[in-house]
Formats: sequence, C-alpha cells, structure tokens
Amino acid sequence: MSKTRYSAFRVLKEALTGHKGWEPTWRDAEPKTDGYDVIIVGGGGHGLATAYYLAKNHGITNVAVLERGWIGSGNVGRNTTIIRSNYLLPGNEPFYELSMQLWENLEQDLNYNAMVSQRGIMNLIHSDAQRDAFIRRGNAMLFADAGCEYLEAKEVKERYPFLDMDNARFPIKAALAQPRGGTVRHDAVAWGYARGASDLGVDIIQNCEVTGFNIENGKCLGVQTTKGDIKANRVGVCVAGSSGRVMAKAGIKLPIESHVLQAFVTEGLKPVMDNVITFGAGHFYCSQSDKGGLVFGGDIDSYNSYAQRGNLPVVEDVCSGGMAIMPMIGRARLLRMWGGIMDMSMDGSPFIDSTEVKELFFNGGWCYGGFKATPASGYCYAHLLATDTSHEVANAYRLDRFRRGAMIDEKGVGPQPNLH
Amino acid sequence: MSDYELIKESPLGGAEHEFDGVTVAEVTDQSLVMVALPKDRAEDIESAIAESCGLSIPAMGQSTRSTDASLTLWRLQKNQVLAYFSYEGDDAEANLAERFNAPAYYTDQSDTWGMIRVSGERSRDVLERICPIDLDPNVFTLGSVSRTVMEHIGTIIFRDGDDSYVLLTMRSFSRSMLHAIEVSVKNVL
Amino acid sequence: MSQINRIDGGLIDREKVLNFTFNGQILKGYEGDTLASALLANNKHLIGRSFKYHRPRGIVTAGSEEPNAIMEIGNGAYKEPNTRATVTQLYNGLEANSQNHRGPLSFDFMAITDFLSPLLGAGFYYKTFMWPKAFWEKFYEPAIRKSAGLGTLSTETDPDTYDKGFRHCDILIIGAGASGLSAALSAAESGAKIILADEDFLMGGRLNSETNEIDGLAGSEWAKKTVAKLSAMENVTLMSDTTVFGAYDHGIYGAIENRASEAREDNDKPRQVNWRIYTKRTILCAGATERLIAFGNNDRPGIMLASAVRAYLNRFSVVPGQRISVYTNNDDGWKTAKDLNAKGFRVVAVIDSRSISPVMRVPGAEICMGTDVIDTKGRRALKSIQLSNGKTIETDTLAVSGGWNPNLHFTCHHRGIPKWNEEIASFVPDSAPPVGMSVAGRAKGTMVLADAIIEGHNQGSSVALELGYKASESKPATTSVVAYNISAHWGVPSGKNRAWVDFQNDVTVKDIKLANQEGFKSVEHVKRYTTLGMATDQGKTANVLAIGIMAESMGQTMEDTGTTIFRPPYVPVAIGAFAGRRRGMEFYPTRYTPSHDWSAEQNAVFVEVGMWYRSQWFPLPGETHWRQSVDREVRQTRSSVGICDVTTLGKIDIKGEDVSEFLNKVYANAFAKVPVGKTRYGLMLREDGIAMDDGTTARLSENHFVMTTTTANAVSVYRHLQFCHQCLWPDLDVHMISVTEQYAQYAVAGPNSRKLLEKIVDPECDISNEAFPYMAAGEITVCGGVPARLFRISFSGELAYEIAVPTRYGDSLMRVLMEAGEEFSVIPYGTEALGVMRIEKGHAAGPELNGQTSAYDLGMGGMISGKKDFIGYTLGLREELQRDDRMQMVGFKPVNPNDLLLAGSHLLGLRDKATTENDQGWISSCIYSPILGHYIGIGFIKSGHSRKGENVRAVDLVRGNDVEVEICSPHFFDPEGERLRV
Amino acid sequence: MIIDHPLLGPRDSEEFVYLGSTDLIDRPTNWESSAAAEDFHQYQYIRENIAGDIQELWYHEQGDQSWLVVTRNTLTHEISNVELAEDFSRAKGRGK
Repeated sequence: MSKTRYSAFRVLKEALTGHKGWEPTWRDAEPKTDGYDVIIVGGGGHGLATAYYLAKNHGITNVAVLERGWIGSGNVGRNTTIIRSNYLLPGNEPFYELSMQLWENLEQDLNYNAMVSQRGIMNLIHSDAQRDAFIRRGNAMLFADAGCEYLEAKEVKERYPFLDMDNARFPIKAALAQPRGGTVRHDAVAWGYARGASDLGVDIIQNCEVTGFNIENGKCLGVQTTKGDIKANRVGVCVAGSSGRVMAKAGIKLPIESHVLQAFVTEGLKPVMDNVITFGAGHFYCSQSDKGGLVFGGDIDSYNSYAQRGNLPVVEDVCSGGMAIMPMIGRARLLRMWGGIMDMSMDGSPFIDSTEVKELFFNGGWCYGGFKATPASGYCYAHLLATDTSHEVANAYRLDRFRRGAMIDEKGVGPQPNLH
Repeated sequence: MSDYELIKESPLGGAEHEFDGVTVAEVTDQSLVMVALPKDRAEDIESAIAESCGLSIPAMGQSTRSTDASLTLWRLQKNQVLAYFSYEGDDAEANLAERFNAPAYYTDQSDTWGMIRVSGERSRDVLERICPIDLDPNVFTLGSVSRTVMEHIGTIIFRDGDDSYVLLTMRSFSRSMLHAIEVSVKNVL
Repeated sequence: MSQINRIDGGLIDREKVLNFTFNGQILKGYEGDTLASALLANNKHLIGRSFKYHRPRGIVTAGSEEPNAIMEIGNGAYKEPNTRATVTQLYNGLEANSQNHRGPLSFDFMAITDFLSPLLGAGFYYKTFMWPKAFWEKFYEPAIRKSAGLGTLSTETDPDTYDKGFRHCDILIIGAGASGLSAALSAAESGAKIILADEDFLMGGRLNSETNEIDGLAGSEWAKKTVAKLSAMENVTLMSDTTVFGAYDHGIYGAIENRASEAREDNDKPRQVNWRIYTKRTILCAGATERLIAFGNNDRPGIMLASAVRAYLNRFSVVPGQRISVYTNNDDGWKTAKDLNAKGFRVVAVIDSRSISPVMRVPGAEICMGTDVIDTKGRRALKSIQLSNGKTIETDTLAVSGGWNPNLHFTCHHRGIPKWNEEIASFVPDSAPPVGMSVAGRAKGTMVLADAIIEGHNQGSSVALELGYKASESKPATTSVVAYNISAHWGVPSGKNRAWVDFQNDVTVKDIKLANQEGFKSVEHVKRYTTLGMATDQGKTANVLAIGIMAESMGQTMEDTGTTIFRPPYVPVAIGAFAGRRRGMEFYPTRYTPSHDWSAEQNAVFVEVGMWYRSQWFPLPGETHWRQSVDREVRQTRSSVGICDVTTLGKIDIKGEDVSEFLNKVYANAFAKVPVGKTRYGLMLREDGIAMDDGTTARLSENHFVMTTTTANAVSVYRHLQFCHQCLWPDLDVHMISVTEQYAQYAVAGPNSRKLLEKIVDPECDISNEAFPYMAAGEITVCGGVPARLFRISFSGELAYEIAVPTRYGDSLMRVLMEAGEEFSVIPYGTEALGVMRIEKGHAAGPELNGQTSAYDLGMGGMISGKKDFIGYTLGLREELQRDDRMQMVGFKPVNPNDLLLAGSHLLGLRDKATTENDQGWISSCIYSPILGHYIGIGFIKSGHSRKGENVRAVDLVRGNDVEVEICSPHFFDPEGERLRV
Repeated sequence: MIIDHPLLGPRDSEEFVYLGSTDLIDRPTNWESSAAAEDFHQYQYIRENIAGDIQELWYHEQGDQSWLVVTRNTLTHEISNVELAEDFSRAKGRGK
C-alpha cells in the first residue's frame, strides 16, 4: 500500500544512513482547480479517517481534506486517549463496538503504530442502584459481543491496592470492566490516517479555512476557502467543536452547543497503574500514558464556550475526585491542563447524516466521546457519503431524531447539553 | 396532657470551642423566619414593619436592627427578608407575624439552619480558608450578610461584630461545617 | 571534605547548619540554601539522568525552569518524585535521591539507550513494534513503559494535608524582583490593596543573584529593605514561596503556597495551600528566563546557564567549579565573568559568538570573539570544550547564555500570541493579555534594570490611579544603566554530535530537523512528534531555542514559526494541592438525618444517598445476613407498624394566590382544584415529555401548599420550579421556600399506624378514618402542643402516615414513637425495606424514573391531562414516544418461585440468542418479597402493557443467571389498594 | 469566572448553576395549534450556538436564588451585561 513501508528493518536501515531517506508522512497538497468528488471539511481524526475509508473501502480517491490549521489540531490532538465500547443503548453500542474492532486492527491496516493499547478500563461502582445500572450496561455489552467483566470489591482491591477502600466518602462496592478498552496515542491516529489517505491519493490541504459554502437551489456545489473556491460534487462537514460555526455558514442550525472540556496530565512517573479507572461517585477518570504521565479528566466546565480553556472549579473538582479514590496521587504534579471544545448535543449522542442542503452532509455532536469513535465515525461517514445510505450501526444518528422523539440519551439527563 | 413529651435539641448540642484567638460556638437562642414580599404588597409591608417595629427593609446584602438589637432583618433576596431574632419558642412564625402586623407570607426557618459563631481576632484568618466572600472589614462591613458556598455547603455569613461572624448552614450539614471550621483553626493557628 | 565549593558572603545563614542526604550520603548545607546550591557546595555535579538516553546530567539553572536536577525528595509515603532541586528550600533532614536510573547513578545500565540513539530518534516508535500484532501489549509496550517515566510514586496514600484559601485585592503583583517590588511600592503607597506573590522563598528576584546597586545599596539589601517596608503596610499582603500558576477568567488567579520554611520538617500543617486570588488588576513582573545555545554535547554536567552561575556565586556563595568558562551571544553573559573576577576567581575563557569587540576586560581569561563552542568532553563531568577556532580548552564549568526569554506565560493564558522582538531576540507579550493584566520589567522585554524599575514603579502608580486611588508621590529607585545587546544565535552545526535542545526529554537539533523533513512543520506538530517542551520544565529553557532552530531550518521568520500555546500551570502543581481538603471522608460534606443518632444507637447500617446518610436496615442481635433484617422489617410493618425516617425527601412550601395555577403548569396531571386538607400525587415531566420527578403535594390552606420531591431531585426540582416561575411566568404570585430541613418527617406505616399515632397526637385533632381519610393532610399538634403536619399517604401500600415536626424535635419524636409503639412491637425500617415494599406495590422510583422513560412507559399515561398546557405536554406527544412497542414498565415474577431474579438482567424470548437485535428490555428493580415468598422485579419490555401473562427469560450474562419469568402487573401486593383506605 | 450580579455585585460563578441559552425563556404558548410540535422542537432543541456574545441563563443557587440573564462572549468569556431573568422575561411579554 504505502510507498514507504514502516518497519523495524527500515528504521535500522535509516539509522545507518543518517535518517536521510524518510519522506513526509503525508503529502501537503494545494486545491485542484477542477474540484473533487468529495470534500471533507475538517482535518481532524474523524475527517482524515473518513477520507481514508472513502478511498480504501469505496475507491473514491478524488477527495480533499480541508484543514483550517494543522491536521489533528482539534480534539484528536487534545483528549485523554481512551477507547472503549461500553455503551448502554442499542443506538450506540454496536457503533462503538465496530469502532473497537477497527482500533484492534488499526496499526496493521495503516502500517502506523498508534500504540493501541488494550490495557482495559474499569468503572467503579459505589451503590446498589449503580450496580444494577452497570449490570444492565454490562449485559448490553455482552449482547453486543463487546465483552465485560464484573469485579466484586475484594477483587478490585486485590488488583488495585492503591484505591481508597476504607476511608472513602463513597466506598467502592464493585466495578465493571471492559478488558478490551484502553488507550491510543492520540496524535498518531491523525497522522496515521493522514498518511494512509494521502498514499491512496487524497489531498490533504492544511491552513485552508472554509469561509462559506456555494449553495444554489438548495444544493451544495463546493466551498469557499482562504485558498479560493473549491468545487465538489459532495461536501462532508466534520468539524466537531466548531460545528455550530461552520454549519451556520450554510444557514443550518443544530441541536448542539459548544462546551469546553478540560483534561490534565501529570509529570512523567514510573508505571503505577496499567489500566483506565473511572470514579463512579465523582468526576474523575485516569490512565497512565506510555510516557509515564497520568492522563486524567472529569466533567465539562458547564458553560458554552469556544475558548479552548477552562476554569479552576473543574480543575479542583477533578483533582479531588482523584484524591478521593487514589490518594497516592497527591504528590504527583499536574503538569499541563488544556481545554477542548466539544459539540455537546441535546441527548449526548452524535450525528452522521445528510442535511436539508443537498450534497451537504454533517458529522458532529460527539460530545466528549469523539476520540474513541474516530475509526467508526470515518467508516460510517464514508459509507454515507459514498452510498447515500446510513451504515447500519450509525442508523440512529439522525438529525431529525428530536423532532421524532427518538433520543439516544445514555445518561437520561434530557435536552440539556452541559449535563451529558 | 400528653403521655409523651418531645424534647428539643439544637443541631450541634450547643457546641463551643475556644482556641487561641478564635472562639467557635453554636448559636442556639435565635429564631429565623422568612418574610416573602409579594410584589404588589411590598410597600404596604414595608410601612407596616416600619410602624410596628421601627425597622426598614435593608438594602441587598445588608441588615437592619431593632434598637434593642433583638431583631435583625437580613436582605438576601429581592422578594424576601429573613428575620433573625431572639426567640426560642416553637411558634416563631406566628410570633413574628404578630409583631410585624404586615400582610406578608411568613415561613419558619428556625430549624432549617444550624448557626455557628466564629469570633475573635483571628476569625478572618480562619474563615479565609473556606469563605470565598471578601471579609475585609471595610468591604464586609458590620451588619453585612451574604449567602455563598463554603466547602460545598450553602452558607449564610453574617457579621454581627467587629471580629464576629455567624455562619448558617442547612441543619443536616451542621456537623460538616463545624468540622470545616475546626480544620481551618488547626491549619491556621 | 564538607562544602568544598562554599565561599564567603551570600544570603545564607551560616549559623544554621542543616543536614541532608543525597543518595544516602550525609551532607551539610545552610539555612537559605536550595537543595541545588547545597549539592553544588558539596561538589555534587552528576545529579540525574535524562529521560530517553539516560545521559548523565548536572544542575543547569537556579530556578523553576530546571530541566535536569529533578529528584525524589523524602521517603516512604512522603516521597515526592520529580522535584526540582533548584527551588527546593533546604531543611534539616531532607532526603534526596536521584531518579530514572537502573543501578547506581554513576553507572546506569539504561545508558545503553544512549548508544542505540541512532535507532531511537524522533517518532521511531510510530514506525515499528507493529509485528507481530500480539507483541505490542505483551512485550513492546511493557518494555517501553518500564523505561519511560521519571520518578516513582510511593503508591501509598499521601500522608500530608493540603488546604485552600481565598484572598481578594485590588492589584495582584506577580513577581517580587526589581520591577515587582517597585510596582508594589508605588501601588501600595496609593492606598490600593495589594498582594505581592513570588515563587521564591526569598523575595528580590534576580537582585539576590546579581551585584547591581540600587539607591546606593546592594540590590539584595534594597530588596530586603523594600520588602520590610511593604510588610509594614496594612494594605499589603506578601506571599513568598507562593507560585501563581494560572490566570483564569475575570481576575481569578490560582497560586500555591508552600509550607513555611520553619515548618518544613513539621508535618502537622498543610504541605501547601491552594489560594484563589480575586483581583481587579494584575501587574506581571515575572522577569525572564535565560536560554541555552545548541552545540555538540551541550548537555554535560558542568554546563550551566550563565545566570545560574551568578546566582550560586552571589546568593548562595557557591562556586560551581575551579575552571570556569563563559559562552555567550549577549552582553549579559559577560557579567558572570565579571562577578567571578570580583570574587577572586580566574575565568578560563570567555567565548562570544558575536564578532564584536570584547564587552569588558576579563583579566586572565582567554577571550574568543566570533567564536563558538562546537563540542565538549567528559562523560560524568565536563572536562574540556572544543571551539570553532580549533582550540580545545580545559574547563570544568561552562556558563552559557543564549539570551533571555521574558516570562510572558500569563499573558498567553487567555490565548494571547506573543510577538517577536528582534532587538532583544525574544518573544514579548502581545497587546492583548488577559483583561486587567499589565506587564512590567523584563517580563515585558525591558531588559535594562534601570528601565524595569521605572516601568514597575509607573505601572504600580498608574494602575492604582485607574482604580480610583491617589497617585504615589514617591520616585522610582535608581540604578546605573547597563546596556543589553544580543545577536540571536540558536545553534552551532554539530556534525555527528548531538546538540540538545530539550535536555529532559532528550530532544536534539537533529530530531527537530527530522520532524520537519517528515512533514511535521507546524510548531505544534514538532512538539507532538518529538515531545519537545513536554517535560516537567515545559520547555522553559528549550522552546524558544527550538523555534529558532525550526525557523532557520525551514527558512521562515520566528513570528511565522510561532510558539506553542502557553497553558497553566506555570509550574507543575501537586494534585493534592488542587484537591485541598477534599479527600477521604471530606470528599463531600455529610448530611445527617434527624434520627441519625438514635439509629446509630440501634446499630443501624447506614448508606450514602447523595450527601445524606440514611439507615439502610436495623440489624437485631442474631441477624447475620441483611436479608434477615430486611425481611423482618417488611413483615413487621405489613403486620403491625414500622417507622422510617423520610426527612430526606424534598419539601417545598409554596405560598401565594396563584399556586394552583402554577402547579397545574408544572405537573402533568390536573392540579387546579385540590381541596384544602388534601394531598395529591403529582407527576412532573421535563419539557421533552420524559418523567422528571414525582411526589405528593398537599394543600394546607387556600394559598399554602407543601410539595414533596424525591430525595435525589430535591434540589433540581426546586431549581426547575424557580425557572418556571422567574423565567416563564414571572407575574404569578408564587413564593417558594425549601422546608426540607425545617421538618423531621417520619413514615408511620402498617395496620397499627393510626393506633400508634393516636397515642401522641393531641386529642383535639381527630385522625380517625372518617375525619382524616386516605390522602388527607393537615396541621395538627402532638405531645401537648408541638406543631406538626400530618399526611395520610403511603409508599408501602399499608395504612400509613407521614408526620412532620420541627426538626428540633426530630430525635425526640423518633424515641417517643418507638416508646409509644412498644405495645404494637413497632420497628424502625430502613431504605431496603422501604424499597422492598415499594416494589411489591409497583411504585416507580429512581431506577424507573431514569430520565429515559415517559409517563406512558411508566403506565401513567392515563394521568396525563389533555386539557391544559403543562411542561412536557407537547413534546411528550412525539411519534416515537407514543409508539406501542416502546419499552413499557411491567412486573416480572420467576416461573419457578425458587429462582433468583437479578436487576440489570436483560429480557429475551424463550428461545432467542443473546444479541442486541433480540434484546427486548431489562429488569430495573428487583427484590425478594418476604410477603410473596419469591423474587419479584419491575422492568421494561417492548409492548409490555399488552403482554401480561407471557413468559420470557431474564438473562444476566454478567453474573451468569438465566431464568424464565412471567410478565405481570407491577402491582404485586394488594393491587386494589384496600389496605390503604382502612 | 465572576458574575456581576445586578443586586449583589461580583460573585464567583461557583455559586451558580448554568442552564443555557435564553431561548429557553421563549416557551411557545401555542400548545393547541398544529404548529406546536415544530415550535416546541425548535424551542427545546435547536440552538444558534454563537461564537461571540450570547445571552444565557445562570441560577444563583448558592446565593439569592435568582435566575440571571448573562451576556457573555463564548470566545473570550468576557461578560458585558447581567440582568434579572424575571425582568428580561417580562420585557419579552411574559407574565402569567
């Protein structure tokens, strides 16, 4: 597939010759004057994956990915790297399970080591009602062949002796784990898909901001950009975080609000935890990266924002959640905190759909679950763009579902985006 | 006469602790009644209270106090005043309604709140560990009252003396609030 | 020999000798030392290993930007990894250990990676470790993980405490160097309320490390005098050893204060305090950080920043080596030579990359202008340097100055973008720092001390003036003007040798160029691909250097290359400090019910319900399993009488002329005509038609209602009602107030409940079935005049009441009820028995009102009024919500009564496979019914309402349970409700 | 963040609970009309989601329990106006 196949042998060879032979990971392109079959707006993980699968699965290679800044500069470059398929509702679970299966074969497929690490994730349970709800979820996972494991408190303690079991305000009563869950080196996902797509002929165009859509008689004919107008038979917008801003240029309003989600990483530490742990009675989840940093996060800041930065209350709340379940991290230092902009949808679930404008498609509303969805999102969006039909596992992700009353509300908090 | 007698109890059993520079003590001799001011009756109520008790409705965040200091009105909300007065009976609501003789809606809140007074020269040093409100004596002047959140507990703070503050928290939180104050004392003094 | 590098002078207290250890060796230092200065005093140069190649490393800086000297401090649970020796104040008993090596520090087995470095360049791991597939998790990743990481966590609970605090001021001044002190003084003299914070335990900034004279005093003396003056002013709060770490919205700053130095050995006080500072204006006087120059093998122990050499020399009275050379591209570097001379040390050589005349005379030193250092020798300590003019110079310390970077971080915390200033060859703050922030001194790029002082002074004065204070009349301090000239110089071609840019993460010039070659051209891409600037020092010494190298390599300007985003925290902050007190039992406050103490006396088992502790069950002696207690509580309640504390349910008093109308809008069922003295069940929907909460509302008088909510939703329902009132119908005469805590409320349930209550209710209150029928409500008195509210409502399905008294009597009422009920063998029951009885009655609760179910799903469609507009009406009519095949709530009982039924089970057709497509629903609540003698469940199944009598399987694959169940009515017990009305 | 409460002055946003756009004040009154379904759908679900100044609802839960209308810029977080929601609502013609 690739013109420069990556391997240990190749690394060795390059080492002996001063690394002179490495080529650009992807080809930096300029817009073609005669346009494209498909333009993907947004060079994030989802957009690049969409382009890759359009080319690979559907043979559509006259594709451009337009990126306002540098590729991977959105949420794929700014998240807590977790992958999992532990969803409850039938509208979601098969989709995320497809994504998990794609993750499991990603590196061989792309010939790029994104360090997919199925180290397992574990959700802690703190009450009987929560146990019942997690068992319901666990069964939904097993029905979908996603796998799961239920641990009693004793087993949790044995595996993770650093958890605070004895002096906890909300004692740990059990846990539901998904051994197949884990983490992925997030930036590498964007680079790997970019490389794969580029090798198949896709044009990746950085520093090219879409400033408008050329729409005539209700049909999208292309986009206006900072590099001029570009024609396209079909345009797929894929800019979660900025969905509201971009779709407004096509006159489309969405059931989405933009919110800021913060995430955190500590200084590098020798390994202390090998999987992802999620607190069930507070806002905290954590894993340790291969570099040694504890990567953790919690809840969104709760107010609408496009600012890519958050405020202190959430920082403190998340850290206290961490101290509540694993007080060994008190002396670990938080090195860096950042904020990403989330497309928070009205039911906490995403959209992959056509729009009221012909030949203009929309992918967004990923809330803070977008990273783990990257492969399936690209896979299903490519399917929709290529075939005009929703992929069967993404069939529930329609824009009109609120009009019909077909919400996919995992948390059951209703049409208030900041609660999802 | 009933065969059974109910015995009343304050939220903290009258707890009182002295530290070097700070005294922490439960307040047990005050009643609290919320007085709602319907929009179209607000003026009538104000003049009725002025006539019956000689008290005006305070500005937001402030209080007014009767001449004998037994009754203080707190203004924490636009459409309500909270009366804080020396009274220990079970019928504070009726008692206040009678004293005011004003066509307001009265709701007894005496048992809703636990009250702790933090006083002494180091009181502000102790409180700055939990209180987000600026307690600078020139900012939070004598008689100021404010509702905020301390240690995740909704709290009303009232300055009733130069170095004296009364903290009110929902009754069920009283022990947690007392603990929070004591931890501050330990950390600061 | 002890402290062989210690010389005279300095700002240390030689009277106070402190003992500490490094890698087990006992050493001595003085009060006023940092760990780094004490190590250097003891001639310790090799102090750690780098992240990737395990290169031997020494101390480079004297401040918070230190990349190399990071170590583990303390032992056992007190061990603190990755701690910068350069900012750790020395204390007696300090225990320091180097980290990230296998075997002794001087012979690290992992240094093998240094020889493999050609293989391990930037991003090598993206290109390999893919074959065979299964080896990644089994072999490659564990190996990588083990070698990655720096220090080690103890994995024990952090034994220290932390605190939080709040401070308010008019002007926050960040940095107490020359400009910060000047700003503080002029601002304070104006009367404004000032906080002056500095990360160092000694205020004065670079003045403590330099030899400038200010107002005729030594700089450090002037600083000391100024600090003393400020500390005497009432409107000034000085916060030393306090690092401001972030600028947040609207004038909120976060700052971490370390435990006071005298208490460093005392673990009783909080280790750190996390201050939230609220300020109207901020003056950033954070100074500048010196940077290195990239040349071959520039990372050896003994190669230091020129300014750090001066700091050790002047402030700490330590001379780091015997044969010191200087390499610089600016005038400032020469100061090091000058100061060394002043202390009587000969300088071996001064190498300046600029082809200009020597900046000053340095007696005895070899001066090499227009010359570069191109390579160095000495694995564990610097031995010699090789120059571009071909000379090799024996030297054990090389003081390097590549120029100064203004510490403009805070100006970018709100996404400001720095501007390039060619004159000082550095980025300077842009014109849009966070609102309310101004910058003075070297943080702004004002490199000449005399100007920085004036700038600080003027800003302090003008900011105070803008806030309405009078202008300061004092004049700024004076010092002689010393020019600062620089020619940007990033790196020297190093041939085969590696030239380090990011010391800690081992990023070299080659790595940056390789990243560019592979298409990673954005500065963010380079950072992510090479890990540049991602180490514990956040690239403070590395980033600008890297940008310079990128700009050169790609032939673009510094400004076009740009910086990565500056984000908080300015320096790493302990997670424990952010958490403050919130951990363990103090993670959240605790709410106790009125019957808590009494229940504790009965050995009740408590359970967390939100912030409340509620009694879960009351074990009697001899009961060994919770089921024994719960079954007994249910049986006894159903056969006689039981009491349960239900105070936690939300209670809202609603008064006003329009309450009926208001309730009619917020409840789905009709509420316009509730008679006085009656209670009505109410179902509240969200606007989207999904059930939100339920409860009862009683009308106590014409204009007075009292509403109850579930425990979980007490706060959110109140908030929702306030929204409905203030935002939707503001002119309704409605006044709400929470009375949840005003009343202790107990359910008294069971056939003998009336008889029990009659014993305590005052005789003038008639509570007979006729006078006080099912759903009656009223205000009564009990026990001789204590006011109470009585509601004849039932969650258990029995004849039952809820009685509420002022909370002051709550504990007492529980005791009285138990005493009065003795003749009926009254028992207390907990939340478990409460749950059993509600499931026997088929009442929906939390697991059913889960935010995904409509009134129709819950079987309450019949209650919905079609004659009024209410919250949730219109959207509740949407097609998907009205479908007959939705998951509908029904009951389930095992076909074999001995079978175990488990909540969370999913429902399947009798012969269906367990797949998502075949999934028909789930069991939401499940208990063993002691009355019926078998398990029963409530749950949701497709078209459930029309499938009663059908058999399906309840399958729990998670715990391995698969039983056949019959779909039935959820009303398992007394479906006609006869027991309620007796 | 700091919200400058019109009655109480500047207060830490930690005292507040956020809801969302003031669109939520414009609850349709045409529940009996055939347009109600679409109007309520727009009201409840569709948002402008502006990158710039928006008007939004905050509830002063740990304060005076007033609902406020805050005009805040979603790009910079700067707040330019704060008013009582009941006044805002009345100005929009809402009453009983």
